[in-house]
Amino acid sequence: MNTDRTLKAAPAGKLDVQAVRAQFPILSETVHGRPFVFLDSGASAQKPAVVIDCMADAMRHQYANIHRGLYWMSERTSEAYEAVRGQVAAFLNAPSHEEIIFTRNSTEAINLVAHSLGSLMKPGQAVLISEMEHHANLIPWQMLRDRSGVELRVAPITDEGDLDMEAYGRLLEDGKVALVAMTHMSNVLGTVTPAREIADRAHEAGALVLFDGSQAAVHRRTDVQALGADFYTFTGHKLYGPTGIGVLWGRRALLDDMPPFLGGGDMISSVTFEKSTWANVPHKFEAGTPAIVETIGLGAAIRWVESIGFDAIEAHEQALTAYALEKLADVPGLKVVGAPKQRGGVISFTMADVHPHDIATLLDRNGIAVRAGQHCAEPLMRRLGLHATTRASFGVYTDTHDIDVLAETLARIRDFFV
Amino acid sequence: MNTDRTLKAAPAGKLDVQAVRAQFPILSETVHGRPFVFLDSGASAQKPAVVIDCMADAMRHQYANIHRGLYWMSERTSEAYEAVRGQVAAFLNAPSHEEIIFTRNSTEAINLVAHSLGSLMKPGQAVLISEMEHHANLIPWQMLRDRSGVELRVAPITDEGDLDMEAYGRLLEDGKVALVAMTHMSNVLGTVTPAREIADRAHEAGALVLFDGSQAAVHRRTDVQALGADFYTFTGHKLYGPTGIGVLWGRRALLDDMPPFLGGGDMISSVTFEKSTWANVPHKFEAGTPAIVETIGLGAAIRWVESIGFDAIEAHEQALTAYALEKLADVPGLKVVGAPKQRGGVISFTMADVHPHDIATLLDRNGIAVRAGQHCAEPLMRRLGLHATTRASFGVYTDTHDIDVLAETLARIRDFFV
Amino acid sequence: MNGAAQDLYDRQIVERARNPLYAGELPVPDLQGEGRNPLCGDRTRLDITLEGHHISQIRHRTRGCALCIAAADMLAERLGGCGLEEARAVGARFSAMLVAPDDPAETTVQKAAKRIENPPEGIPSLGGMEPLMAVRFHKARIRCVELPWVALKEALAHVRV
Amino acid sequence: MNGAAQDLYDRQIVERARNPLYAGELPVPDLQGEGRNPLCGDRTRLDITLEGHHISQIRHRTRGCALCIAAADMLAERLGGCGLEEARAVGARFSAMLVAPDDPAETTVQKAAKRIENPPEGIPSLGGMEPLMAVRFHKARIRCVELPWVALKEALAHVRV
Ligand SMILES: Cc1ncc(COP(=O)(O)O)c(C=O)c1O
Ligand SMILES: Cc1ncc(COP(=O)(O)O)c(C=O)c1O
Repeated sequence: MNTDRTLKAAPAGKLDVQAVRAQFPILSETVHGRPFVFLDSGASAQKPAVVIDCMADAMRHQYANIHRGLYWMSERTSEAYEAVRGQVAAFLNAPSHEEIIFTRNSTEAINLVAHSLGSLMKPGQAVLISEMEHHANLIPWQMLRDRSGVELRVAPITDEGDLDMEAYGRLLEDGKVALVAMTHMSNVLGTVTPAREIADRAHEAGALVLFDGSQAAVHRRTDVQALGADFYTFTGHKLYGPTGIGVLWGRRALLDDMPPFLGGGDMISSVTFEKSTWANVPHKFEAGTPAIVETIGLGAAIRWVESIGFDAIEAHEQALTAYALEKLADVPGLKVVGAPKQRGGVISFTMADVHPHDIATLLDRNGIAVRAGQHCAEPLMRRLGLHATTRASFGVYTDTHDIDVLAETLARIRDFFV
Repeated sequence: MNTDRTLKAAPAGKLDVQAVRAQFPILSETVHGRPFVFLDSGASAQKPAVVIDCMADAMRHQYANIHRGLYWMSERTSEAYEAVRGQVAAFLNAPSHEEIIFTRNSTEAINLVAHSLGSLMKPGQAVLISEMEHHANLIPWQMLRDRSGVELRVAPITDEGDLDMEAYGRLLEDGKVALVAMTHMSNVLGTVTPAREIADRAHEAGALVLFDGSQAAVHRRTDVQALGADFYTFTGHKLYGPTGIGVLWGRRALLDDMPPFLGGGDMISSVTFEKSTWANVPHKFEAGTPAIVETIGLGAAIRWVESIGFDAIEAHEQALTAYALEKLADVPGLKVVGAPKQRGGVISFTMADVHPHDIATLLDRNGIAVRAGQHCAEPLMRRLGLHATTRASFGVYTDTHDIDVLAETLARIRDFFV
Repeated sequence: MNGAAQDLYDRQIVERARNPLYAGELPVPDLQGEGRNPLCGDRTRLDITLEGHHISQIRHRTRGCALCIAAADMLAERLGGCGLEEARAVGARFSAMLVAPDDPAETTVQKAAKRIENPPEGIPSLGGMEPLMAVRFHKARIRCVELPWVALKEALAHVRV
Repeated sequence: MNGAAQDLYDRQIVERARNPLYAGELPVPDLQGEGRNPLCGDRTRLDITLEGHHISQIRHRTRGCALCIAAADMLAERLGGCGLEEARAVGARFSAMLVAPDDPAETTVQKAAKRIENPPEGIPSLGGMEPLMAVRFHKARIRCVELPWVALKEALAHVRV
C-alpha cells in the first residue's frame, strides 16, 4: 500500500474526514491483522462514540419505563423519549411530532402501513412499486395482495437503473392505484429517485405515496413536505444510530383514519372485554414498551449527523463516489452496475470471471468489508440479468484511502483468478 | 430513617444483595436529593453494568449487519446474535434454538401469534384468556376477534386473585377453544398461575396454550416443556436486559405451519414479483434488520441472571415479599389487593382516603419509585371494584431497606392527608 | 414531607381536597360536562346553572386524586358569578400556564412564578388557583388538574356567547 | 494474498475452479439432482449414471463461486466408481466435518487438521476434497461447498440401496 490516510486531505467540502473517523471507535480495529476498511455502510452504519455513550449513560443514570410513571426517573425518561419525536419531526421537516411513529426498523414501518392502511383497501385497487425495491418494500405488499385481493403493480426501470417515468405514468392511468410505495434511493444501484415528480404524478392519479427512505435519509437532507410524501420511513441503524429503532412518518389525517396495527399497553384509550378504544396518534401505533434506550440513542445520532450537516455530508459522499467510480474503472474486468442520473454513495459491480462471493471473502482477508449477493433485491437482480453483485457503500467516515485499498486489492484478486 | 442499608444482612438465601446492588450503577443515583429507591421493576428492571458494557463493547469493537455478510465483522456479529438464540433456548429449556423468535417485546410476540396463528383460526373457534390479563394479552385477541369472527372468552378469577379453575374447565367444555392465552404471573396481583394444570386441561380440550411470561420469567426458572406450553413469551427489559428485544418461543411443528407475520429481508427463501417462498423458522418470523445489539445485550442479561441462579433469586424475592407484606400490614389504612396462593414479587395496595396518584407523587418526592394507576389491566381493575392501585414490585437488587423506607414514608403520607 | 412536594401538596390544596366547598350536584343544571382520564379511571362531573350569560352556580362530583378534587373545587370557586366569555378565557390561561414552553435563560421556578404573578394585561387572573401551578414541574400530574377544565369545555361546548 | 485466504483459496481449489475436470452433462443420466442457494442465485446440477449399485459417471453444471465449482468437481472425482452407500457416507462425513462442534481445548486449526487427517475407523476418507475443509473457518461460505452435496442428496433420494 502506498496510500497513507493521515497525509491525505479530505476529498471535498468542509468535512474533516479524519476528525469524523476518530469518533468511531470500531474504525481503529484490525481484521485478519489488517486495518479495518468498512465499505458496507449501506447494510448498517457504524456508531459514533456519542451514540454509544448516550445509550450507556441512559442505562447508568436515567432509566425507567416511560408513560404512566408518576416518578422522577420515569418522567425524565419519558421526556427524553418524547423529545426525540420532536427531533425526528424537525429532521424530516414533518408538520408535527405527533406524526412520528417509532418502529423497530424500516421493514416494520412499511409492514405497519401495509397492514393498517392496507386493511382499508379493496379488491379493484392497486399498490404500485418499482423493479428496484428492497424486499422490505415488496414482500409486505405481496402479502397484502394475497390477503386482500389488492393488485400489485411493478413499474419498470431503464437499463441505466432509473425509474421509467413514462411506464410509471401509464400504470397510474386507470386510477386504480391507491398507493405508490417506492424507494427514495436504491440500495443496489444507488439511484436517487425523483421523489417529487413521483409524488405529483401519484397525487394527480388519486394515489397516496410512501417513500422507503432507508438509504436516502442517510445521505441527504429529507423534507417530507417538499417531497410531497404521504408516508416516509427510515431505519436508525443506517443513520449511525442504534439497532432496534426505525421511523414511520405519515400525514396526520391519514394516521387518524388508520386502524391500529399491534395491540397492547399504551395504545389504548379505554378497555373493556367487549370493546376497546384507541389512543391518539402516535400512541395508537406504539403498543407495549418501546425501544426506549434505542430511541434516545437515535436522538443522539440525529444530533450528531446534524452537527456535521447534510451539506458537508452530501458534498463529501458525492466527491467520494465520483472518485470511486474513477478508481474502479481502472480495475481490469470490473463493470459498475447501472448509471443512474443521480447516485448516492452506493456502487454495485461485477468482475469478469470472479464470483462476488470469492471477491468478498478475499477482500475480507485483506480487512475490507463489502457486501456480495442479491442485496435483498432478488427481482432487481433478475431484471439486471445478474445472479449477484459485489457492493461497496460509503458513509460519512469513508475516505479516499478506503477506496484506494479497495481498488488495489480488487486488481490483485483479479490477477489471482486469471 | 433509622434503617441502614450497609449494616443489614441479606434477608434469606445465598444472595448477597449488596454485592448485587453494586452492579447497578443507577441505584447510586439520588432523586430530589434522596437516595433512589426503585420499586418499579415490574414495569421495567434496571440494567447491571455487564449488560450496559456488553452493548457498548459490541458497538465499539464488533458490529456489522448480520446474515448475508461474507466478512469477519459480519460473521462474528452473526455468531454473537445467533448464540443468544441458543442461550434463550437453554434458559427456557426449549427443545431447539430454532424455536426461539426475537421480537421487540412481549407485546409484539403475542401479536405475532394473534396474527399468524390467528389467520388459521375460523369463526366458531374461540380464544380463552383470563380476567387478570395485561392489555398485551387482551387487545391482540380482541383485534383478532373483530377481524376474523373468532370468539373471545374470559375465564374469571376468584376474590383472592387466583384463576377460577372450575369456571376455566367449563369454558373449555364445548371443545371450541383453539387457544388458551394466559398470564403466567399477574403484573397487578402477583399471582403465579398453575401453568401445568392450565396447559393439561387445555390440551385435553384440544386447545393450544400460550403463556405470557413477561413477569414470570424474571422471578423463577422457566421450563416450557415441564409447563406443557405451546407458546411462551417474555420481554428483555424486565429481565435486566435492554429495551427493544423480546422473545417468542413456540413448538417447532406449530411454527412451521404458521404463515409469516411481517414481510421483508431475511425472512424469504426466494422472491419473484409473482410469488415468494419463506425461509425456515425462526428466520421466517424475523423480517428486516433485527435489534442486533439488544439481542447481544439480552444474552449478557441472561448470563448475568444465570450466574446468580434462580434458586437464590426466588428465595430472595420470596423472603422479601413476605417481609414487605408484613411491613405494609402495619401501615394504617393500607390494604393489599389480592391474596393469591402463589405470589411473585409484586404487591398492589390501596390506602384509605389517599389516591394512588397522590401516593406515587409523594413517594417520589422522597426518592421512592412505585407505579400508580391501572397497570395496563383496566378490566381487572373493574373486576376488583377499584379505579387504580399503587404497586410496589421487587427485583433481585431490592433489599429490606427499600421496603422499610417505603413503609415509613407511606405512614407519613397517610398522616399528611388524614 | 420534603420541600418541592410541599409546593405541590400545598396546605391549601390538601385542605381543599379533604373538605371541598363546591362538591355535590345541582337539582336543575343548565349545563353539564364530564372529564375522564381513562388511564386511571378518574372523573369529574360539573353541574352549572346560568343567569343570562353568567354562571350563577357550579358544583362538581369528582372521583380522583387530591389535585383533581382541589382543581375542581377551585374552578367552581373561581368561576361562580363569572361571564361565560371570561370563564373560557380563564380556562385558556390555565391551560397555557400548564404547558408554557421553557425559557432556558430562567430557572423553571423563576419563570413560573413570574408568569403566575404578572399576567399580561387584559388576561384574567387565576385567583385562588395559583397553588395548582406547582403541577407544572410534575408533568405526569398535569392531566389531573386539567380534568375539571375538560369537563367545563364539554359543558360550554354548545353554548353560544 | 494474505495467509489464511491462501488456505481457503488453495492453488488446487482455484485451479480446479478455473479448469474443472467433470463439468458438463451426461446424455442419458440415471439420476439427476439440483442444489440451489436462493440467497445468491448459485446452482449446481448433477447428472449421474449407475452400474448396478455403483456410480459410474458424474458430471456437474455449476453456476457459482470458485469454492462451489471446485467442490462440485471434487465431488464428481471422489464419487466416480463409488458404491451408493459409500457415496452417502462420504457426504455425511463431509457435512459433519463442516459443522463439527468446537473443542475449546484445541485451536481450531489443530482440531480440523486432526479430524481431517485421522478419520475414525470405518469412516470413508475425503480424498482430494480435504483442501475444502478450510471453509470451516469461513462460516458464511459453508453453504457454497455444500451445494453440490445438496444436489447429490436429491439425486439419491429415490434410490434404494
Ligand atoms: C432500500 C432499503 N429499504 C429497506 C431496508 C430495510 O431496512 P431494515 O432492515 O432496517 O428494516 C433497507 C436496508 O437493508 C434498504 O436498503
Ligand atoms: C403480564 C405482562 N404482560 C405483558 C407485558 C408487556 O410487556 P412489553 O411492554 O415489554 O411488551 C407486561 C409488561 O408491562 C406484563 O407485565
